[in-house]
Amino acid sequence: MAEFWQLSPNASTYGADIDRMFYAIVILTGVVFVVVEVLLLWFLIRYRGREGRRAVHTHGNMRMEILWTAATAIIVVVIGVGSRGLWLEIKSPDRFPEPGISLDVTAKQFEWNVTYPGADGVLGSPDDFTARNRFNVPVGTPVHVTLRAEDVIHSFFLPELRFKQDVVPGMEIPAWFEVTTAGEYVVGCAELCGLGHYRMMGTMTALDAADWEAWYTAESVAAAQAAGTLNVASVDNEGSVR
Amino acid sequence: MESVNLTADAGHKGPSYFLVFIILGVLTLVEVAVAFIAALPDTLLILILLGLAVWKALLVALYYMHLRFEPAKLWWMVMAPLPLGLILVGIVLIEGW
Amino acid sequence: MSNTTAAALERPTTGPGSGFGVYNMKLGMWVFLLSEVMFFTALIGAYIILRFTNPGHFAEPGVVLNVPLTAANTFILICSSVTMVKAFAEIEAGNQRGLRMYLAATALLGILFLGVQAYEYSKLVHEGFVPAAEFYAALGRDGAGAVEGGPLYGATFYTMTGFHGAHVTIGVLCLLFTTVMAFRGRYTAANHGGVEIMGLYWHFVDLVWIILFTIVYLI
Amino acid sequence: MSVDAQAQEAHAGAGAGHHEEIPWLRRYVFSSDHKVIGIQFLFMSLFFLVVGGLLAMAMRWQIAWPSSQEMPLPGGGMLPDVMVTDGIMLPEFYNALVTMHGTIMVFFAIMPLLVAVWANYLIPLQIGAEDMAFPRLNMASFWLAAPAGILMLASFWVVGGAANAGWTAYAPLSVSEVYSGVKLGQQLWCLSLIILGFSSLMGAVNYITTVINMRAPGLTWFRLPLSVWGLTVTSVLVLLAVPVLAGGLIMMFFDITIGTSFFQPEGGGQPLLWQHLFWFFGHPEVYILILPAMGFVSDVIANGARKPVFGYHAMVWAIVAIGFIGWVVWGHHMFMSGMTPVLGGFFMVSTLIIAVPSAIKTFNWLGTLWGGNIRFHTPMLWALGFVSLFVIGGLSGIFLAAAPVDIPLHDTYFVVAHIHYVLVGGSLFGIFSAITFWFPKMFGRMMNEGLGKLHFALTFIFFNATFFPMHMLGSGGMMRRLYDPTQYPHLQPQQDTNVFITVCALLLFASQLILVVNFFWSLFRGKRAPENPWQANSLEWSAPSPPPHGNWGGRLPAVHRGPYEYSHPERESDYWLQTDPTGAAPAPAPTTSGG
Ligand code: HEA
Ligand code: HEA
Ligand code: CUA
Ligand SMILES: [Cu+2]
Repeated sequence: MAEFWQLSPNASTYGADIDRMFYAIVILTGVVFVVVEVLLLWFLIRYRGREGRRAVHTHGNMRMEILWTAATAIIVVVIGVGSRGLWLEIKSPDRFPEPGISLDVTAKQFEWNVTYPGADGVLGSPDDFTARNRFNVPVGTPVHVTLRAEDVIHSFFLPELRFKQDVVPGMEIPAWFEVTTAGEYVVGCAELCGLGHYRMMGTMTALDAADWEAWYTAESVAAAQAAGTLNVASVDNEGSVR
Repeated sequence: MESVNLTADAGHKGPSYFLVFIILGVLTLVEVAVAFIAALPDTLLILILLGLAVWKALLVALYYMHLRFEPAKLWWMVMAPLPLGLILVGIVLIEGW
Repeated sequence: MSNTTAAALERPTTGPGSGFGVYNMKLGMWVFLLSEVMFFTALIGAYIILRFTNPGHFAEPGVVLNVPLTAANTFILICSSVTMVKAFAEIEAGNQRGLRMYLAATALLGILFLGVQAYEYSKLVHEGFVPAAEFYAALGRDGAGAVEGGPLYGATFYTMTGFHGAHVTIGVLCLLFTTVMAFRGRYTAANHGGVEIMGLYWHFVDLVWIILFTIVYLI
Repeated sequence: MSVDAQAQEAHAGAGAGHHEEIPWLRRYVFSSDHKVIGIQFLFMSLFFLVVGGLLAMAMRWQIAWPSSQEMPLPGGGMLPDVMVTDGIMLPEFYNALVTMHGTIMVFFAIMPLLVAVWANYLIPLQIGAEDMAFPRLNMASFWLAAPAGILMLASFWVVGGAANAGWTAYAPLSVSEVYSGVKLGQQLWCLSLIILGFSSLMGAVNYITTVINMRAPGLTWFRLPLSVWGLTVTSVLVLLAVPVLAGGLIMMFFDITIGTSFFQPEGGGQPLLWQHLFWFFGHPEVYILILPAMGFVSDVIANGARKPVFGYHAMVWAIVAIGFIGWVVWGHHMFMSGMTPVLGGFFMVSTLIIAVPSAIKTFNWLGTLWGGNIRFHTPMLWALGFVSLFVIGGLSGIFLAAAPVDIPLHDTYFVVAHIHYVLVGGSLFGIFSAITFWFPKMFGRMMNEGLGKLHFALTFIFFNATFFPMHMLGSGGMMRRLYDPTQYPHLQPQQDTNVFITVCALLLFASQLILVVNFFWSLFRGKRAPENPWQANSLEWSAPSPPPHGNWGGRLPAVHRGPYEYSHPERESDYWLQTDPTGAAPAPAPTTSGG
């Protein structure tokens, strides 16, 4: 229980903003919480019943009531205004940053399939290649994902990246994240999707630029060879397929 | 249990039941005619048809269900859920856009 | 409590603490109808949304559904509404014969409406207009079959009109009961709450149909 | 007056003076007396509370010791192989447990415990009516609820087992046997809830009509106890929300049964449509589950503090406001669902606004305590527990309402913590407060105070020990509905917390035995209760304990003032019955405005 009201270490760009918002709310609600509980306890002790005492007969106090209503309203507006912009920045497709790479993520009972555009940089072409449950992404550049489901609703959940998005059959949902630190991250499924929901697990490895380049080139070449679309010239000239 | 004089609204003003009936019938004809004959843009057509339907529904509620002659409190109570329906359909429609 | 005088249970009908000035049964019926509004909102709302997002599943008005027939049926229901309200007006004036006649007419018109709807359903099913793709094969309608539209069309159509039909059926049963009661002389000029709440329900069912007719058949 | 109205009056009046004439069956089983129906609902829903609790214990066992041979589920051997094989619980059975725990607790335990029990029992007594407006409809309401419950329980034993798609039954998992392995179970789930919905609707129609039309002479709207206000607004929510769920359930039933595709993408349907319909009902539903409790707690706190409720009018308007705003916030359950982000922004703001009327309630409770002369009887303890815990649950709701913060928290144990703080710490504590407060009126006997306080103390401690750590699990990334958390590497370090929670949950459940003992012992052996044991003001305390059939002996009580005139300076005694014709001129504020 070491992590008292604490999120796991963050590894994405907007994750830091989310965490800041989280702790801001921890503080705001923490203050409200302490005020309420302390007043409660204090009144209980101070006004505990005793023989011969009489309660104050009052029906209320308009001034006080307006005060605490207004105070709550202000806190709430602060939280609302603070969150709204961040929310749209994260989720609204027209505000997504330019992608470094775009991936397809397809969920099905009970696995995650991640498709890379391959040598031609275009998804949906024969030289695409797919990784199941274990996949890599680059650090330091926005990764766009298009989420699809083949059967039921799943939810693509990367706790350390503060990323979560339901994956709904019949819909294509765009989303993005940018990893800040190289390392291995858990991929979970956060929506009940059947008996294997609890083991619909994956691992995402974020590679820094050099490792990523090496890995991605190798995989793309292999995939292109398999698909028979390899254009040797392009590899030789640029030293990279991308 | 309070006794309410049911005959109170017997002599109410307004169109007779028969007149309302005629209007309803005519409006139905107009609806069908508008839907098939008029070459109107889709949105306008839908709006007109919905308007006619609401008109008919209001006639039934106000005269046949006597809402016009009921106490104001009842009237308000009956209107209460209508915004809810609009909210539900409206928001989900925005979503499907 | 049987030895109580009525006065002891009397509540004020006006002024502070009084109710809405509407007797219990009638108020209760109105309250119930509000929940019915929400029920049909859910069904109609689902239809609007599904149609909006899947236009390909639906057909232009008149292509699949028989509009003239249904317009006639709508007219039948409107007639039943006027007979119903006439029944109420007759008993308000204390006219037992009028009450009985109009109630019976209303019930008959209701049955007629159901008959036409049953006929419409059976024709549509024969043409292959069914609520689920599962039935297509059985009806010899695979893929691009006889009727236009996809399974959502049938599903929403039968759900909405079917639940309306169920309401009419219940209404007809209650009407028959009310008619029997009328023949037994249960209602008087001063005492006819039963007829009034029957009317409220019946008109409501009519009202729902008016909306459904426009939204399902004409748009 | 209409014939029906007369018939009813005759019915309500019949036989009150001579009980013996009502045959046993009509008196205790097919009774149309609102008090008997309330008590029938009480026993039914307490039974389901125990069932729901047992399901929770089985779940907790699995979470703490997942599929463990050393710690097999106690009694698991008695269950058929499709649930527990060789002492190991199957994942699909775990999912069924979660689903049925949520469903049973929400629909068959808490909802009837709050609404059906107390609306039936209290409304006529607190508004000074001889019975409900429609006593027979009331009876039908109970006799629909009971079979609905049986149907729901029966679904455990059908082919494929009980529904296992969560209490939210997200399509297409719920509508597809291929994906969930369940067909009949889900159909029964739909049917059972549709039937229960009918029962709730009948109740709601009845309660609303009764409150509007059958208040005793002099009882204006603003002289009503807050319990009645809470129950009335709740009834309106039931009336307008339940039919929407019913519509959704019917479509779901068709999808499962005849292969329509309302919610199935293969046929053009929309999974999100179900979520919209469910949550359009679902969020008002959660306020259905708290507003009555807020009412009871207000009554009890005023009584315990011997003070008028602070800001009575504001309290009333806050209830109305919560009930009203509750209709436009449902999308906060769908922030991650793929719904348009713009709508997410709208729902976030509307959700946060609900904190304002909630603040009014919370601070007015504190204001009521201020300057009081507080008596710590058991109902008062539960009410105070309610205030302190509801605040925690409400504040954790603020985290979830802030959409960006909901990203890491959605569908984790943070949400589980939130719902149990509001539903157990809130609703259930409110229910316990109501049970201990009105038990003497219901059964004519006092409950044991010592046992009551012990029960409160243990429940309070173990409740917090069970559910508070769930916040940390959730912010640490532990998903909901997880059969075996140890599968995930990032959750393994948290497993000790899970074991701790389970132990506390078991102790929490065990503590409830005290209530069972106290309840049944007091039922038969408790001290005889006087008419007004808590020296309270509202109308029910002017009737005998327990009140006779017809409640008022054929004469409606006349009401002279509001229900909270405690410690009035011009009076010697510190309470003042609403029916008491003696004394000073009508007290100020709450009684002046008419209704
Ligand atoms: C009794 C039931 C109940 C109640 C009363 C509430 C009350 C609230 N709930 Fe909760 N909620 C549930 C039951 C309830 N909820 C359930 C069952 C679920 C999960 C469903 C599922 O998925 O299975 C859920 C889920 C849920 C979610 C979705 C989480 C997710 O799935 O990601 C959200 C998000 O916004 C939310 C928010 C709120 C808010 C803002 C309130 C507010 O009404 C709270 C207001 C109260 C306060 C704020 C405290 C008192 C106020 C003060 C002391 C004043 C000062 C306060 C401030 C300045 C902030 N709830
Ligand atoms: C509505 C009320 C309610 C109540 C009271 C409870 C009570 C409890 N709940 Fe639950 N819970 C939900 C509603 C409720 N819950 C919902 C809606 C969900 C979501 C479901 C879903 O995801 O689909 C959920 C989910 C849920 C989970 C998450 C499961 C998962 O996601 O995998 C867990 C895990 O620990 C849990 C545990 C518990 C525990 C330990 C209790 C304990 O408090 C239980 C203790 C037992 C009792 C309090 C009853 C004792 C009996 C009496 C007191 C009666 C006395 C009798 C007489 C006098 C005759 N619940
Ligand atoms: Cu996929 Cu849960
Ligand atoms: Cu909610």
